[in-house]
Amino acid sequence: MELIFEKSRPGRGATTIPRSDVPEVAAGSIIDKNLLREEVDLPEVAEVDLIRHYTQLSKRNFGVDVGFYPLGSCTMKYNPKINEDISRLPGFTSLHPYAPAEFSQGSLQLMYETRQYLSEIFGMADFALQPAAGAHGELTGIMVIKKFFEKKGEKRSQILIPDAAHGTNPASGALCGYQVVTVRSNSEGGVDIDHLRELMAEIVAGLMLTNPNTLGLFERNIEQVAEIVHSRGGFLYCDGANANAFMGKTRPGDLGFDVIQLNLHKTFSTPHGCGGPGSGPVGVGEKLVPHLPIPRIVKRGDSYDWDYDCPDSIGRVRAFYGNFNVMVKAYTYIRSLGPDGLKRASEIAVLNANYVKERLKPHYDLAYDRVCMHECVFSGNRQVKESGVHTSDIAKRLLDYGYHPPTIYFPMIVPEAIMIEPNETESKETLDAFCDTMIAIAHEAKENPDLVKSAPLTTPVRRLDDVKAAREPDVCWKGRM
Amino acid sequence: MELIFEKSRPGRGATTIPRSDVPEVAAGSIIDKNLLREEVDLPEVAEVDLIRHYTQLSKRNFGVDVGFYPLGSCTMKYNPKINEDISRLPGFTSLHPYAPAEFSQGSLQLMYETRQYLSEIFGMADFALQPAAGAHGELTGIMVIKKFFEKKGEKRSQILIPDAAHGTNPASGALCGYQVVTVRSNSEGGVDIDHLRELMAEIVAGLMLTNPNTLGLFERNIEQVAEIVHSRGGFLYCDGANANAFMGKTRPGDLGFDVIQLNLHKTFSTPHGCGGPGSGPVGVGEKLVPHLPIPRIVKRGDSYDWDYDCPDSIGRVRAFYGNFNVMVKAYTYIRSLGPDGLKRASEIAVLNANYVKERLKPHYDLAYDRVCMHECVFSGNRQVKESGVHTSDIAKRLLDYGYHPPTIYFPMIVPEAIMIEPNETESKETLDAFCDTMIAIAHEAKENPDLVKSAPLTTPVRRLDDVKAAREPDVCWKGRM
Amino acid sequence: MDYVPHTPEDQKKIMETVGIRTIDDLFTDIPEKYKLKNLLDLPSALSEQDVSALMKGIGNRNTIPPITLMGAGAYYHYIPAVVGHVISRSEFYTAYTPYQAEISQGILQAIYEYQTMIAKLTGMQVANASMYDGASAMAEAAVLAAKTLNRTRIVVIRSVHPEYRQVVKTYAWANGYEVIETPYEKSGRMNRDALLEAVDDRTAAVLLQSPNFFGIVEDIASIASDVHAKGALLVSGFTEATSLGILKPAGDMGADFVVGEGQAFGNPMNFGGPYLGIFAGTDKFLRKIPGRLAGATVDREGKRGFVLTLQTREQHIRREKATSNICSNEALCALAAGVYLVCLGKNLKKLAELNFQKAHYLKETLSGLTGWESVFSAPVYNEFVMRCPDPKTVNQKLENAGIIGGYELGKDYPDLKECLLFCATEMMTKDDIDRVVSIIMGS
Amino acid sequence: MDYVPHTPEDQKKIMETVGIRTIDDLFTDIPEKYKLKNLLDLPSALSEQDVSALMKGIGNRNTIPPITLMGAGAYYHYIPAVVGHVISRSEFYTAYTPYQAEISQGILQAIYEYQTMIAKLTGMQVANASMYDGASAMAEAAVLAAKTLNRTRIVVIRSVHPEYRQVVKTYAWANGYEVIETPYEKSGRMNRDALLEAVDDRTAAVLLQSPNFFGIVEDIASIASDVHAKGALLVSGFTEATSLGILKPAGDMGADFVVGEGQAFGNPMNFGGPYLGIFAGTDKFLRKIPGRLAGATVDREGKRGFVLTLQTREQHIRREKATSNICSNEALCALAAGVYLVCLGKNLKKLAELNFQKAHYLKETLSGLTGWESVFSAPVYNEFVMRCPDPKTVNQKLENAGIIGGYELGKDYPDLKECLLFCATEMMTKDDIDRVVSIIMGS
Ligand SMILES: Cc1ncc(COP(=O)(O)O)c(C=O)c1O
Ligand SMILES: Cc1ncc(COP(=O)(O)O)c(C=O)c1O
Repeated sequence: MELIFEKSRPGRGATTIPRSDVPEVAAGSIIDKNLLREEVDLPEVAEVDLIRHYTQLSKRNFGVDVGFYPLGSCTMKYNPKINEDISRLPGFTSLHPYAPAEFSQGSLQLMYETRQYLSEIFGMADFALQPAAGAHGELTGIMVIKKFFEKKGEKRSQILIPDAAHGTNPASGALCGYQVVTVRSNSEGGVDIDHLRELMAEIVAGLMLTNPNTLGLFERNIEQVAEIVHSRGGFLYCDGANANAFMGKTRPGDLGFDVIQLNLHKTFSTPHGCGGPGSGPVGVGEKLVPHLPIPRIVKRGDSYDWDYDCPDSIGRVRAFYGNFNVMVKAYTYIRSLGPDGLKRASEIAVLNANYVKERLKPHYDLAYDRVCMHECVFSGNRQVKESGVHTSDIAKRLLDYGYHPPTIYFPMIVPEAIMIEPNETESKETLDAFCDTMIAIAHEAKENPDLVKSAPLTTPVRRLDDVKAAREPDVCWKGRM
Repeated sequence: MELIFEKSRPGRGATTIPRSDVPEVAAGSIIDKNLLREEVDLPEVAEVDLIRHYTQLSKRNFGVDVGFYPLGSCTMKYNPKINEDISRLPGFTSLHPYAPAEFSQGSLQLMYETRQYLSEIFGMADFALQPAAGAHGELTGIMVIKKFFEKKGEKRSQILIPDAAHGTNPASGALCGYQVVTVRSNSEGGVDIDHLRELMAEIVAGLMLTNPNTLGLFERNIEQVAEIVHSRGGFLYCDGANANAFMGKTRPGDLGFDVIQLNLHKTFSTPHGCGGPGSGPVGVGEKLVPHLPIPRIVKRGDSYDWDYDCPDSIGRVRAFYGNFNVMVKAYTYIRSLGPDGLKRASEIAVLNANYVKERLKPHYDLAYDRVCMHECVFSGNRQVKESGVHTSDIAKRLLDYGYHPPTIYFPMIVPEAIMIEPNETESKETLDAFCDTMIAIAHEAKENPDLVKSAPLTTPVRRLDDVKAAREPDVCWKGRM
Repeated sequence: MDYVPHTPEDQKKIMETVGIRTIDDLFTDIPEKYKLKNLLDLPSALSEQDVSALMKGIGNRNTIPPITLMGAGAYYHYIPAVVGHVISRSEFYTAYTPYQAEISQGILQAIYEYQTMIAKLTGMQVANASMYDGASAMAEAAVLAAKTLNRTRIVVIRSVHPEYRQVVKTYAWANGYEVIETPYEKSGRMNRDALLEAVDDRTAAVLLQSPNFFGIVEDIASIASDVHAKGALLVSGFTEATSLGILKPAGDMGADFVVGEGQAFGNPMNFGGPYLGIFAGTDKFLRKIPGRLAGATVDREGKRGFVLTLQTREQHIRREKATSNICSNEALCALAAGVYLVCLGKNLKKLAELNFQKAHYLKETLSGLTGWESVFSAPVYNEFVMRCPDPKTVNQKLENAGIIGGYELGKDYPDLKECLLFCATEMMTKDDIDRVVSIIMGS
Repeated sequence: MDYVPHTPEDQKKIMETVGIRTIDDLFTDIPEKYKLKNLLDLPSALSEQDVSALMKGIGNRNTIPPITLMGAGAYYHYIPAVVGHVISRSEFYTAYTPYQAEISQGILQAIYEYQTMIAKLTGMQVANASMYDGASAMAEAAVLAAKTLNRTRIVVIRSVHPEYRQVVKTYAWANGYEVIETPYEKSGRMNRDALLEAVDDRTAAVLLQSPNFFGIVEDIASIASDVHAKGALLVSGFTEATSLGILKPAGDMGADFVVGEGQAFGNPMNFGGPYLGIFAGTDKFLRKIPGRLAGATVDREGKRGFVLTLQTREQHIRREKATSNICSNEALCALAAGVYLVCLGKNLKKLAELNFQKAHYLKETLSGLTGWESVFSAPVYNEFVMRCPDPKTVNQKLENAGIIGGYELGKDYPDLKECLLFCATEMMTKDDIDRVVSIIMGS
């Protein structure tokens, strides 16, 4: 499909700028000419061209509204439309972040109560809403821990992270100046307790644990893990990206976690917008509260205000207060479901994952054969051995059947990983149709491997050349309009 | 694709009804049981199923935003997005039609000024906005004429309509109790003046003329036509569906038309919504104003009010005041374009039609070889003779190339008619690409007629069986959920 | 802001191909003296930003009330978010009537589903793709009856919406038919004897509404057989579409046509339009019913698909012999109604019950006010008539509080001066009702 | 309203297949004593209608001002209608990061086009698919510089947005880097000498903004070569994205990175987020730049297509060795920005000129008030600093009129007590300005 630049024609336009109702001053008469630009080299298209361009692009994109999206670790549950409508109310979209508190009581109340709800759901003392995404929340959470030790005058230089962890965990640890030490997983997919005990020394700030972990498994030895980490004065950090597994069933705070980051765009059903905006609130236990980012919202009587006076805070991780408009959707979601709805969401998310696991078990190698939580992880090993069909081929073949594939090749400790997260919003028919398709592909792999390897056949483009993209990078169009 | 009924499962739902905050009274305790129903037999689906169902359906639909839509006589110009946004403002959507005038000054002003603008653009004394579509406007216009003669105590039983007219014209005439008499077209596509003179007697209420007519041709002898009709005391009615041809160039009122209906959903760019809502305002000359539908909006000082006291009115043709929300879009459009914009719209609409006409002339039989207005009409005769490829085949083949076909087999006086209305909002590249495709299809018809006859090949369904649909009508699903 | 993409060069090239030197060379067919020499006298063009500001200003000249006691043919209901999202899909709202079925399966199937749901709700075998509104739908049903039966008389009960009766009269007048109105009885229901008396062998159709304009549920079955016995057709309308959620379908009670306003199904009040006319009938009229019909068929490979069907009924084929002249209808409103019905599903009954309860609580509360009394004894759905001291002042008080009051029946029913028609839907809370009462009581 | 479609039968069947009797059989891995016995203490579930009413109520607790004099990092601009229509396409907003390129060509191409336009506007060869916001983008640029150069010192001018400096400090602190702030001179521009003095062989990056926090246009070229001479990198930010419409691209003046807040490009103020961080750099850093990059390639049939590329830079491959930990970014905001830039096209310059003119008219007008004076002499874009008697009272007066006043600089700049930072965009009319003046003058 043509680029918008290739559709550009000199003299066209999709808008007109209002005439000025104030005296015209030429910029050049005030700003030195050599600080001004000639003209902007942007495309010139009519409104109809613009709309058709992006309408056509949208037709070449796949979202949850289009079909089943079992992308593991991403919790692609259905995004209720009412949340969209509410988030588009001018009362929420049109307010300047520096509006006086008198003007922003609605927004402040919403953020304040969101903090309270999240604290209750996850059993933490308080939450900070500033981080813009999960990884941003991880960074903030680790910074909070770092600040704690700094205040205590303790030097701790290492952070422990299981080998199964998501890439953002080690990256976040490193971005906080910590040396990342990897903890092995044990035979049943949990933390290798002995290895943890061995590694957990006084120079270790803490353990970043994803629970349920990236294998979709709940850490059975969580009490031991917490005990070990805490006994050496470390903090137990929870990557809450998988929080959809346990709402209303258990609470990280109760389990011994000192810090947790959430992904509102996963657990709380805010749409992911092709990769953002997200929102990554950070929850902490009592003794870490003083270190959360500034500003904090305080409630005085019935009214809310900002508090910038937090001397022990890590400071800021971004400007303003966070992705407010995403919080609006999460808040609406929490109020819609209520405590029983959130519980049922987690219960059915787990039930659906186990259903898919049971149905596919005979046809694909199950990485760990035990009850899973909200997602299940298979390996494509059998297919590779039998017919040289790789997980990537299976994923591409799913495209021909109208599905978004599961997450693949993650977690890295599972070879040829296929990570399936069905979510609670999908019906039995949808799950069955997907499982039938996965089984059909398993047969195709046996009987007609080349078909699977040549997939996709029905998409607007065939399989794309990633190597060329990386070898001869072209990230900005160089042509002339 | 499955019907929504086939996706229904007992016990599912896409919404919940609020709990009642008033005392519960069972309907059965007040309304006789035999007037109450058991339960409603409607589908039960989850919100995600609903959204995916209609999202998938939308992907099987073609609109102006998807591509070029040269559907003759329908003026499928681009619908500016600002008009949509404005029409969705709560201030316009959320008001009850019986709101007191004090509450509805904005709506009343908008309707009042719309009347004024339309009167200026078309040179009429006044407009009524009540009709819901073009045909509804025709009906209203003819009723106004009928009422005039009734008041004068004149009996007129016939209405004259050219053979080229749109089907709604004779149907509207008949629905007003008039005997429809057909006027022949002459060799150059205009009204056969002699035939008109012969038919235009004292028992004729008037002539319903489409100008430019359905051949896209302007009635050259309009003065004579008006003279003949008026000299016998008849009224000259203008079907204004083709008004996009002459805004700012000439005015029906000046040309001698006594009545005109418009299609706001064509000329004034309000989207057609798969077949409606439309809006069909009726404009009339001085002496017909008293007969327009009630109520009328009156302006007193700066404020507006309703006037129900119109003794000579035909009464009502629908409840309330018309398709108000459509008027909001038309009003926004008029204010955006202004007088020069409207003029340019018509000029370029005509220019584009003549461009397509010139480019396709060598390849298809042009019905009438003269300057056309906003649309041009070809005949598929040559293709039928050469290779048995019919206009319907050419239309279906266009689907494979991603175009909405022109209007076909209308007007009926042109065999195998192909009626192309490109509109002013389309770029030269779009017109060229379409013409190239039409030419390519003309060649395909010669070289590979079976290919063209087997089209479409790329649509979600192949060519559909209209005969079966009519022979074994199935307009309501009979299955069980 | 015009929306013409042509650059000067484009225009030059195009004009060359067309072979003209000036644009006006294209308008030579217009008699010279009728060519406009000056620009039209209209406000000058505005940028999108300016037009947006202008229109918001006009919108703000309207007052959107927190509470509405007005029904009378247009109803304030909650519209589920999904409705707006679906009808905002541009593949739907920027399309024309689905003449090219192969690229219009989306709307054709959606309309087929809508027709099916309307048929189920009305107890009919056939429903069309929509008419302009409830009133014109009733008028067209009357005309259709007259044309098919070759009769000239329409009998309509006075408890039918006054504007609907006006529309019926206008259509009847244009066709030279006579319209006879028959009274309602003290209970507010139709006067059965007067009605049947009015029905004779010239009578094409009897028109009624249930709920009628007073919100009263009529016993349709009680007249059906007698009407049919006279060879006339029974056209049963309704004021409030959500009532179909609890009321027995008119089709099950002998109606030949069911017509009504579908706005309550997912369409905003829009100051009166666009709305959609619901039109359903028995199998007998399948080939006579006006308007578009989506029908199922198969493609060349035997795959199910949908088309506009039975078009020989319609104006573009039948021309002056068509029973109706309708061409464009209210497709997008029908789509919205379809989405609404799918979203509500069986909950439509619960919703109707909630409306019933709110209205009855409001009715009781108002009946408790001194000098107020319920006028009619017959059962109602979500509207009812109250007699009260000085209705105008009552409405004025409410208006001063930014609330829309009841419908003043005096202007249409001399016998109902001092009477207001009130409506309560699921949107009205107990607090609203208390507030209304305190405003009415306050001086 | 939960959004679980399962009927009791569905659930039964599924549980049978899974082989459990109760749902809790699935949660046995949770230590018994940590299983929640009671429901969470949260407000109970609401129907869509009720939640909609609740949320509208909360929204109405906010006051949306008719006039905003506040900029300071978030800007009130007109957003063309097309932007909302495009980002409301559910194929876009309900998708995840485009890991599966073949069914994500829509967003991948749109982002590729966005990257291209950002590169053109900033005068850079590379731009990424967005960062969280302008502040974190600047911080990541600083960290990237330090990591690549193996240096530990960040020099930032005090005329950079105070919150941006805070973010830079937080990121620097976490990595053990030192941040040095250098002053601005009387004119409001950077103090060149002080700056260059602060730059030594430990210095990784110099951070500045143009326009800076005071709205002042900096002469970037005047320091570029000296900064480079010391082996440091020049990170040039901006406060207001629309200024790119008239200002010479920092890339053309020697910047190594251009970072800034892209909100002004078609994103509403949203009470502070979501926004998008613009991040662009020279070719040199193509393989170091943080975040997503969409790149062009071909499919098996040689057809052009797009993928996420150079992923070896990123955390999911590099893990602790990645320069950044960013995963999700602000894709939908970047899409909005892209649509905005396509819509404005060359008119972006006209729009910037209009902003410039409105701001200068406001500046002139306010300078005319007794006791008011413009603080800095250097040229500005659409923001400027005024010293006036009792800024708090000025803002209070405006607030009482429902207007958001200027930014009180005293809290960040002790030397700028009595000073307010004002902003005017194309949204401010002459009438607004007159109104503001009369309110300020009024007692
Ligand atoms: C387990 C886990 N942790 C962290 C993240 C990072 O979240 P985000 O993309 O919102 O930064 C992800 C996202 O995929 C994840 O799956
Ligand atoms: C020439 C002409 N007249 C009248 C009409 C009827 O207009 P509507 O469909 O709005 O009733 C049409 C619509 O196609 C038309 O083309």
